[in-house]
Amino acid sequence: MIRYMWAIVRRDLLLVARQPAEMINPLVFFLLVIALFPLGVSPEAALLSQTAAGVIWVAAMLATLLSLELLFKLDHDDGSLEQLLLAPYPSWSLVLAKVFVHWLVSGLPLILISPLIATMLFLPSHAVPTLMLSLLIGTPTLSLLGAIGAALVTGVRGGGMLLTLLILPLYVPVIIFGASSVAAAAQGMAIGGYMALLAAMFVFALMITPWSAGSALKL
Amino acid sequence: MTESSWRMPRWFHQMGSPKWFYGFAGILQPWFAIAALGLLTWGAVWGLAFAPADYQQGNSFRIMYVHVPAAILSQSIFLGMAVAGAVGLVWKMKVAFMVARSCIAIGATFTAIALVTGAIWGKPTWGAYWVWDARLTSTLVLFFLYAGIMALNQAISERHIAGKATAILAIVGTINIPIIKYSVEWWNTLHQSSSFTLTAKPSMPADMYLPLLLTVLGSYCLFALVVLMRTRSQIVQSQSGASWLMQHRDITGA
Amino acid sequence: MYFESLEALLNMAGHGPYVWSCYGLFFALLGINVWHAKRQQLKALKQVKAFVRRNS
Amino acid sequence: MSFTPSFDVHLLCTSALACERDSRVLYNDLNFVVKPGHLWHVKGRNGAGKTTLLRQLAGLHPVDTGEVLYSNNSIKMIYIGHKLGLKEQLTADENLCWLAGLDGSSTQSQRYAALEHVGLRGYEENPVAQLSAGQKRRVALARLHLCKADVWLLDEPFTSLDQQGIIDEIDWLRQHTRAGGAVLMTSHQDINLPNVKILDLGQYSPLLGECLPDKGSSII
Repeated sequence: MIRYMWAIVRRDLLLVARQPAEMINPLVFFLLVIALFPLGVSPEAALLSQTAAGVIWVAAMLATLLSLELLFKLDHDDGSLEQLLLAPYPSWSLVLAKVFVHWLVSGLPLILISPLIATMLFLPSHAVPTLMLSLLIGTPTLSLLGAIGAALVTGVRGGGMLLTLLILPLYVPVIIFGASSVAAAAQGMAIGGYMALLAAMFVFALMITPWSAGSALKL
Repeated sequence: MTESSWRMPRWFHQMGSPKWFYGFAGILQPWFAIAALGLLTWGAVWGLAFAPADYQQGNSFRIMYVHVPAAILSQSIFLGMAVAGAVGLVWKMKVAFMVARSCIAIGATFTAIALVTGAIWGKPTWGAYWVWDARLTSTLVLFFLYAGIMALNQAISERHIAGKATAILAIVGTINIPIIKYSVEWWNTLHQSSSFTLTAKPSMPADMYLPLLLTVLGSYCLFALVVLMRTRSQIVQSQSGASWLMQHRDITGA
Repeated sequence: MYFESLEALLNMAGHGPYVWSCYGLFFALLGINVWHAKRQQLKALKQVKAFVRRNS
Repeated sequence: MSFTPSFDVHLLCTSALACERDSRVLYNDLNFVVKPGHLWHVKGRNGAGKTTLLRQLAGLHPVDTGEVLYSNNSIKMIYIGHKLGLKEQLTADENLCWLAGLDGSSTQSQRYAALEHVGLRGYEENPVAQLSAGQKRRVALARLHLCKADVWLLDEPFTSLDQQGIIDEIDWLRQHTRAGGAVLMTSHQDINLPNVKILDLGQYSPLLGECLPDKGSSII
């Protein structure tokens, strides 16, 4: 089974290498949303630093959502999803492999670029490690929960909007704890509890996603 | 899910037979209709005209008799939908999927009622229609969950697949609801905006809570009525051509 | 009766509009649901009846 | 071949298999046995459920009524459907590599040999997007030679192949069944092989108005 998952991971990474836009687009989108925010609200440092945590988290969530739509859709359209499902391994291993690549391609770059974003939004520098840590625990959760929606809308026309509707409500807890942890760190408060909750949600998503997305793919 | 050899009582499998369900639901339907109409009218009249006013909120608290049932039902229907969906997935029971799908519209309606009446109630109580109160916020999220399921159902044209998709989403949603509620409540205490919750009452005289009991029970009956009606029409649609249905008196008109 | 007059019942010491609109909404939306379910039922039965007529 | 050709056992069989789509029964009470050496040609008009039958046998379409029984769990099948399952951005060789890698492994020389077998020598490193429709079909069919399987499930395998391609493919079918493999395929074209068996889905489509027995009532 490990070899099966590895075959999927390797194939998807090869595809990203052939088409790097898949990786760059969500990143550019993330930057754009961040850049538009001060233009729409105000460039004042005091206001921005106060709202930075929430803005970064919401933008990260939107960027993840944007790329989730194609998670299974491309494979479904060219028939390779059928071939993946035909292999004699449980469908949850397929889901895990796909989600891992998705996070590697869309989540990880966001984390790496987040210090830059934090500076642009005047987030206090002592909160930056917390921001990165919360994103590190939180973005895999976003990818996992999103995979459920992506699997459900795979064969459906116009799935993008639908995916957003299905998944955003499930993202509420992650957003709340993710953004609050950064805000707390900015105020110099302890963040241990937040990280524990985020980690708990990650474990929880890891438990429900493989089953539900796997069975949704087989509909 | 593939192995469904668990032993279940006979009635359980009977429920799964469209023919049996159709007949049984047909018997229950008028009783639920009468009960719903009676209980809701009784409760509403009592609550509107006879129950004493609240010493703190005055007459606006009468909104409770429609807001609280709607709020309770919005959550129980979601749970019911998930249970029906799980039964459908485990025992491959088509009727269970139909029941799950029948829950969507009525559940979304109750959620919308809870939201709007909550907002209207907020105006005389908090002085604003919308406050980011924990309960209102989590009800809003619940409404979004319903909206998602509804949209997904409309997007999938094949009935079988739509039923299973509804089931999976309802189960995932139900597991998530407590987490969402907890996180929203926690978030609310962090950004304390209102310390005064609408319906938290330490003790109520019988005159005040009995109407509430009536409207809650009436709402459950109405929910049951609508689900039975919708499930029956789905059975008719899926079984069109089955000999039992062709000979049924609903069709022959006898 | 808690209220002394019909006017008092309608007005509810100024809270009337809020209370009555909530009750109105409650019954209207639920009524629509029942009505729609009934219509769906009749429509399904009508389709099957047409099917029976076609094939008999 | 990965199996020993013994002609008295079945590879898979169906028992009272049925398929329903949007409350319309496509076929009902379908019973047939696939033994080594069989070549089943599934026939039926458009919309008779030919594709769905192959998908049910492959395990891609849920079986709600009836059963598909496999002789054992290790029976290997290859399903090639309307959608070929090839990634346009990857080369022919890379596509075969990941497809074979899902359940086993392959060396480059094996893949090159398979591609040569289907007449694509020299196209190994071309992205599939650059190939013609017939060549893409050939890349997909190369899997039949690369991954040894007991049962081939082929949905319209002659689509967009040229005259020679069809002749070649019929020859592969012959060799595969002679070696003890089995083939189930749909095609609107007749196959001129002596061992072809016809499965006409039209015979299994129910009378008008017939309904599937429901799970719930059948258990009692």
